[in-house]
Amino acid sequence: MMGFVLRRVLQMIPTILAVVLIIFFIFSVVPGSFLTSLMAEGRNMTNADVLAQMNAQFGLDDPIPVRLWNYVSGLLQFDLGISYRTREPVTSVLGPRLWPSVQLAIAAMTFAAAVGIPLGFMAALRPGSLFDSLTMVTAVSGLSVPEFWLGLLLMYVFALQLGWLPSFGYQENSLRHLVLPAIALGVSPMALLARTTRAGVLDVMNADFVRTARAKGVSEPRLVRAHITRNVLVLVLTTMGLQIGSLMGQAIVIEKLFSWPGIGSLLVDSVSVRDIPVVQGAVLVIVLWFLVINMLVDIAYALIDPRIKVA
Amino acid sequence: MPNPDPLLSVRDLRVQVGRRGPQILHGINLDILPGETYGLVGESGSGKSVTGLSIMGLLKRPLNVSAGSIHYQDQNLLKLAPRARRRLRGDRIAMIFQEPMTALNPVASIGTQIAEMFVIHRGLDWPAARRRAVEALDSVQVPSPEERARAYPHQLSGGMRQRVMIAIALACRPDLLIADEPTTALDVTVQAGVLKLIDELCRAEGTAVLLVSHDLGVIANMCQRVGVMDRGRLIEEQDTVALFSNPLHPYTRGLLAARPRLGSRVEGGRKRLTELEEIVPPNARGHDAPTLVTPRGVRAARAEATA
Amino acid sequence: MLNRLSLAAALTLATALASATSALAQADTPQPGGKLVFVAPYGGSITSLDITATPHAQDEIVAKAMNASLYSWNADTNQPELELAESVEKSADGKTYTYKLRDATFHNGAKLTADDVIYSYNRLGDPKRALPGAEQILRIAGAAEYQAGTADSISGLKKIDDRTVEITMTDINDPGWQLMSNFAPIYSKDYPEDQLASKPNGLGPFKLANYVPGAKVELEKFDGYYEEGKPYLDRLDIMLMEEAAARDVAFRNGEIDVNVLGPTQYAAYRAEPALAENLLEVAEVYTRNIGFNPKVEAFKDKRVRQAINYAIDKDLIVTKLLKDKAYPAVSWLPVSSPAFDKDARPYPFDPEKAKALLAEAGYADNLSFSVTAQPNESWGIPIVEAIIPMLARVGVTVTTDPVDGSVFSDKLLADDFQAYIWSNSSGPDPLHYLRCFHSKTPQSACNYVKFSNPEFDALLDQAGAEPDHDKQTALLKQANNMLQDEAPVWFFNYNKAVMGVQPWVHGLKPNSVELAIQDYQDVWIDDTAPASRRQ
Amino acid sequence: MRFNFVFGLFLVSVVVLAALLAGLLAPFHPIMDADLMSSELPPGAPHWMGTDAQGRDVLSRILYGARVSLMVGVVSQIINSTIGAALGISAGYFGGVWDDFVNGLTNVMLAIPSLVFALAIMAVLGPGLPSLLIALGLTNWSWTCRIARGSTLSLKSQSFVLAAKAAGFSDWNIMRTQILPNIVGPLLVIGTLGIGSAVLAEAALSFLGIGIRPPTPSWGNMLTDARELLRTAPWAAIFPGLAIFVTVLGFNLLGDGLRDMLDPHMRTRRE
Repeated sequence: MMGFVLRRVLQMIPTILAVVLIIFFIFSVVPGSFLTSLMAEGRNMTNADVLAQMNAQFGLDDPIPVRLWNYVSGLLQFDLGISYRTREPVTSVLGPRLWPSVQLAIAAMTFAAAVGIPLGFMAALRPGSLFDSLTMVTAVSGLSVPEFWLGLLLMYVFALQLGWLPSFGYQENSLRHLVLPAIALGVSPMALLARTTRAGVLDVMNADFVRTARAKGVSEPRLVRAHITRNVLVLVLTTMGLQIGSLMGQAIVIEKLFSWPGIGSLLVDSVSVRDIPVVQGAVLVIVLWFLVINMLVDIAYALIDPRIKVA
Repeated sequence: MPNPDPLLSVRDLRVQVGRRGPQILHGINLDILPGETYGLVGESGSGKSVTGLSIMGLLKRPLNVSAGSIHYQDQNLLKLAPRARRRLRGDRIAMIFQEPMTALNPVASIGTQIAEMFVIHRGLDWPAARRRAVEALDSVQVPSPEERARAYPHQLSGGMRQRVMIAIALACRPDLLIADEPTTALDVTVQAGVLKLIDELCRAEGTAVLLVSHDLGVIANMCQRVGVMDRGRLIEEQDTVALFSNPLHPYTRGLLAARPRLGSRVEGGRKRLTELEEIVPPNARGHDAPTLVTPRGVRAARAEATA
Repeated sequence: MLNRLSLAAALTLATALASATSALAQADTPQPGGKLVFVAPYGGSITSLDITATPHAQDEIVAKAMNASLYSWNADTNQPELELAESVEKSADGKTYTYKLRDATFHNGAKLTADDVIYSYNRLGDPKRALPGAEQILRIAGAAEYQAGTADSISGLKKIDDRTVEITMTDINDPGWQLMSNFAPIYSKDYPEDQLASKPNGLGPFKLANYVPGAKVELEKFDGYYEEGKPYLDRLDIMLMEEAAARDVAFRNGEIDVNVLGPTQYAAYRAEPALAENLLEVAEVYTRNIGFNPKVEAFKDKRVRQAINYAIDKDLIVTKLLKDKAYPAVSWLPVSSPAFDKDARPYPFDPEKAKALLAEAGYADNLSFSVTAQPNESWGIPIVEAIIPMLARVGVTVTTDPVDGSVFSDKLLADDFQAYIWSNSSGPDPLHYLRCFHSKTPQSACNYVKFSNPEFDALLDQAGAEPDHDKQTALLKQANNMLQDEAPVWFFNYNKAVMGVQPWVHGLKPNSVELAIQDYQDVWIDDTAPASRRQ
Repeated sequence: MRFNFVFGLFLVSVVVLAALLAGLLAPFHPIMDADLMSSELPPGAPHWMGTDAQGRDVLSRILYGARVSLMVGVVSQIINSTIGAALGISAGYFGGVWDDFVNGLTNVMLAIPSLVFALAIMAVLGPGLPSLLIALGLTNWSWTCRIARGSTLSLKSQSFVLAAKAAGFSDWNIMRTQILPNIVGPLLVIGTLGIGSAVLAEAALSFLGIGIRPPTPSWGNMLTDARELLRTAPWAAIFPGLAIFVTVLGFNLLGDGLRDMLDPHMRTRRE
């Protein structure tokens, strides 16, 4: 197992390096700079001398290869640089954003799994029924709604009309604040999971070993519980892994809408003020999250499916 | 009817696709006596497997039994509550299938899958059931059964898996075993062993066997009586010896004539008898010599058939 | 005529509202205790807890609670006034000021001394630190030399004794205009600089309790605050909420106590009696405008610039699109400016005249230009969308060039634009903000339209050297009117800032510099506040 | 489940017709017929879906917006499919270093969420239709590539390909005439589903302020601009929202239906 993890971690390095390069080059040709973003409000007249000093301080007037070299060599020592905007190390800018993001991703996935998997299951157990059709139409619909639109509607209904939940924000140790953004973010993976689960269950239900189990006299509940679930889980796990892995990046819009202090909203804010070190750092976190989750999924595979070995 | 007291008696069994669809079985009548081995033979699509599945109550939608009765002892299986019928399944009437590669749950250990039988039908707790599972593995002549009980299906060969299937099917000493093409998917070299095992175990326990096969050689070796099916009808039923020596129905005659022989080209009815590519030794019968088929002969026959 | 009426009405309304609100604030005696949930609406995060590291209004909203500057802005009198000093003496030449500092304490317990003032201003001006707030102290004598690296410190700052400091300016204008800036707060000289961003230490009424980056800043009452009996509140939470639709829900839901409103919400709140009662409105000192780059040949012609001013029905845009959350602009200086000419009339909507002027200038139907714009609803893309059909009717083709903030300024600084729409500070100090049109002001500073007119320059220079306040104001008024006639920009509107306030909140002021920046020490909540605010 | 295909096709046809016939059907000009005096009018004659804050006819803007949305969806998906198929087929066919490279690149593309990537590209190119096409077209090909590669690998060793090789066909010819036609089905399915996601991505990027250049009507912009009107002029927000929903739903159903038709395994599964 350790060997597997080590190998996977080593395999991540070229991917990460490629991501760093891609983002670096994109943002080295991006128009606008941190300095020009400072005056975008039109409130302050900016003194040219002050601008020049800031330019020099951030190394913005170095040539691109020098900046790249500085960045990569810093990265090798786990130094992500200094944020132009806050003038703090990027790690301490990213740090506080990590947990809210992880929380939101996990909550959204929990919602998606808790609703999507049972729905998919129930639909598959009565294929062709009204329930099945309704579930699948709902699922396709869930994949077809713009998410900020959905978030806004949730806000209006559950926060304003019904007053059940707070409409925005992040509170340490509060699950109530998590509910609406998690649902808004979770609807599309939920729909995907419902579909995958349904297809998976139908697939497994047709498998020979299910017929064997029936021939053994296994009861339907036990059949679903002991024979189908685990086999479906193997199929569903891939979808779940990919979804939760990309949720951190997909959360941008929802984080903005719900004023959620995650990596996604940090990324958008940093892009708009051209705080490149933070943009780099945030993308790196999002990518790492994806890679690590996928590694964990592979490990989980091995635990669930004896056919797969990770050693 | 040769015996007044059959173990299982099927009357006018009709199976249909959906409610209005075509009929698959057109009124099958069939009796299986306690302890006997009854062979059901026919081409693929003739309805032999459907007959077996109907008895088990494992027809898959949209197939359904539209008429008839299946009596096991005194009860009509078709009128039984699902729960009661499930209790019989595996316990009194068991079944093994053609595909040992896929018939076992890939993510559960062999031991667990056998032990499950004791848990659901005998009410044993899991540790006890697992011990019984090891014994069952031993009885189907799986070497080092304790180790194998912990293994997963993908770690076993096809023949081993079919032995595991047999262990599962016979775990509760059923009265009837329905064996649907139990050796078709197996390597020829292990077919004999598996058939021999079924035969020995069932004879020892007095279990009746409904052997479904397209392989006349297997039928000839294993069964006392044979029924021939064609397009959803049971067209002939005779003692094995009688059938092979004096087939009554023209279809049966064609079937027997179509047997490929060593060195000869397959002729007549080839188009429909595609599955028949093995050799029935003339007058072969009895249980001590399950088959005389040699691997080389089969390969030759196969080569011919595909040529 | 219509324009004049609506302007007059707007003015009356603003005054009435301002007085109504202050009357409301005095209606009851302030009660101590409780929590206010304020909102910072200009972004999903703040830049830093150290205000000297940032130039953004969003950060100012938070910093105002924690810091104090030498001067502060009096929202009632519309003048800078002394804050950290008890008294000041001005020298005969009007350039040197001697401040007697008040007895004030930093959050860490240190006492305010003259050294802190000198340290803070030197730190701001330090070229090695490159702080955006440096701009605020550039009028102190010697600051320019220090910036340029030819001096070790700012020579115009002198300690007399622990509580007395002397500041020399380069000109005779009131130093309060700059030194009141929230971006130039007084920090403690002994406080470690690397902690300013995480554990700020100021002189303000509230100290930091908890900061969740990207979500909120929680503050608590600072017991050692120098004003007796203040602040009234025990706690102050500032939510960082950018999305207006989300703020609306949160405000209606009682989750936040104030909501800075955009035009849409303003109209909606006015239509609901319960909400309409509690709106705080003020004419802010921002001028929204479309600047014409003389790089475009046509824009060199004054007639073309005037024609555009005639061709756009700005009253209609202000009423319909901005829902009256703005005052149609006359010239550059806003209505609340002391140099605003109350007799001046805005360009009337007169498409015929516009056509005539364009034809005269040779651009009857062959003028087209693109407007570089940010997405802002009050001074961005939507406004350009609205003028497109209006200008099409006089034969002018307009396209949009949508950009985000940093590209916007980048294009302006690089002179890479044909026209831009923007909202610029135009007050409170009229001289300072009219200087943006002085030919010596570089394009990169704020003369984005490269305006150059010797007469205008002369007027401004004269005003800058005029020690008499009234005379100076008269000169500035003249300059402002000249600017209107020259029309270097399309004068669109002056912002009306509006804040929805929960009925239990008192003591908020109509701050014309920036409504969202409040003197938190004067704010209090009454008994009708929900339990979550009163625990 | 043929219903999926038929209903999906119906919805998509409606949208395509709306886009094609926008010039005939739209009662008003989507940009120039803006009268602030008649802003935020509720639905009714002559504005059947009401007017927006600028006084423009919502119906006309939705009809013209269909052009933009379809253009964004279809063109970006064509770019994606082309890149994905070219890389996937060549990687599967040639194998070796090229395959490793393509695989690595695909992994990188999968690891950066496409919205993040699109955001970065839009930041460089600025808002506007061409940038949007590029941003969405360059960031969503990894699945196409994976599937093309997998199919090519299994097709490569099949007799007809080997025969073509033996007959001396060039690699390019074999990929074009032997492999591509055999994987067009799955690519079509992914492409169709991808059109739906691209339409949604346009809305998301508009929300973040980097979509189509106003005043060109696009559903994402309409929805974003009207989100604050949800209370006072809901029609300005609801109709574009519905337009997006119906279109994406149509393409999703069409994609599902196509998959069911092209993949007999899936069809029996859904009996």
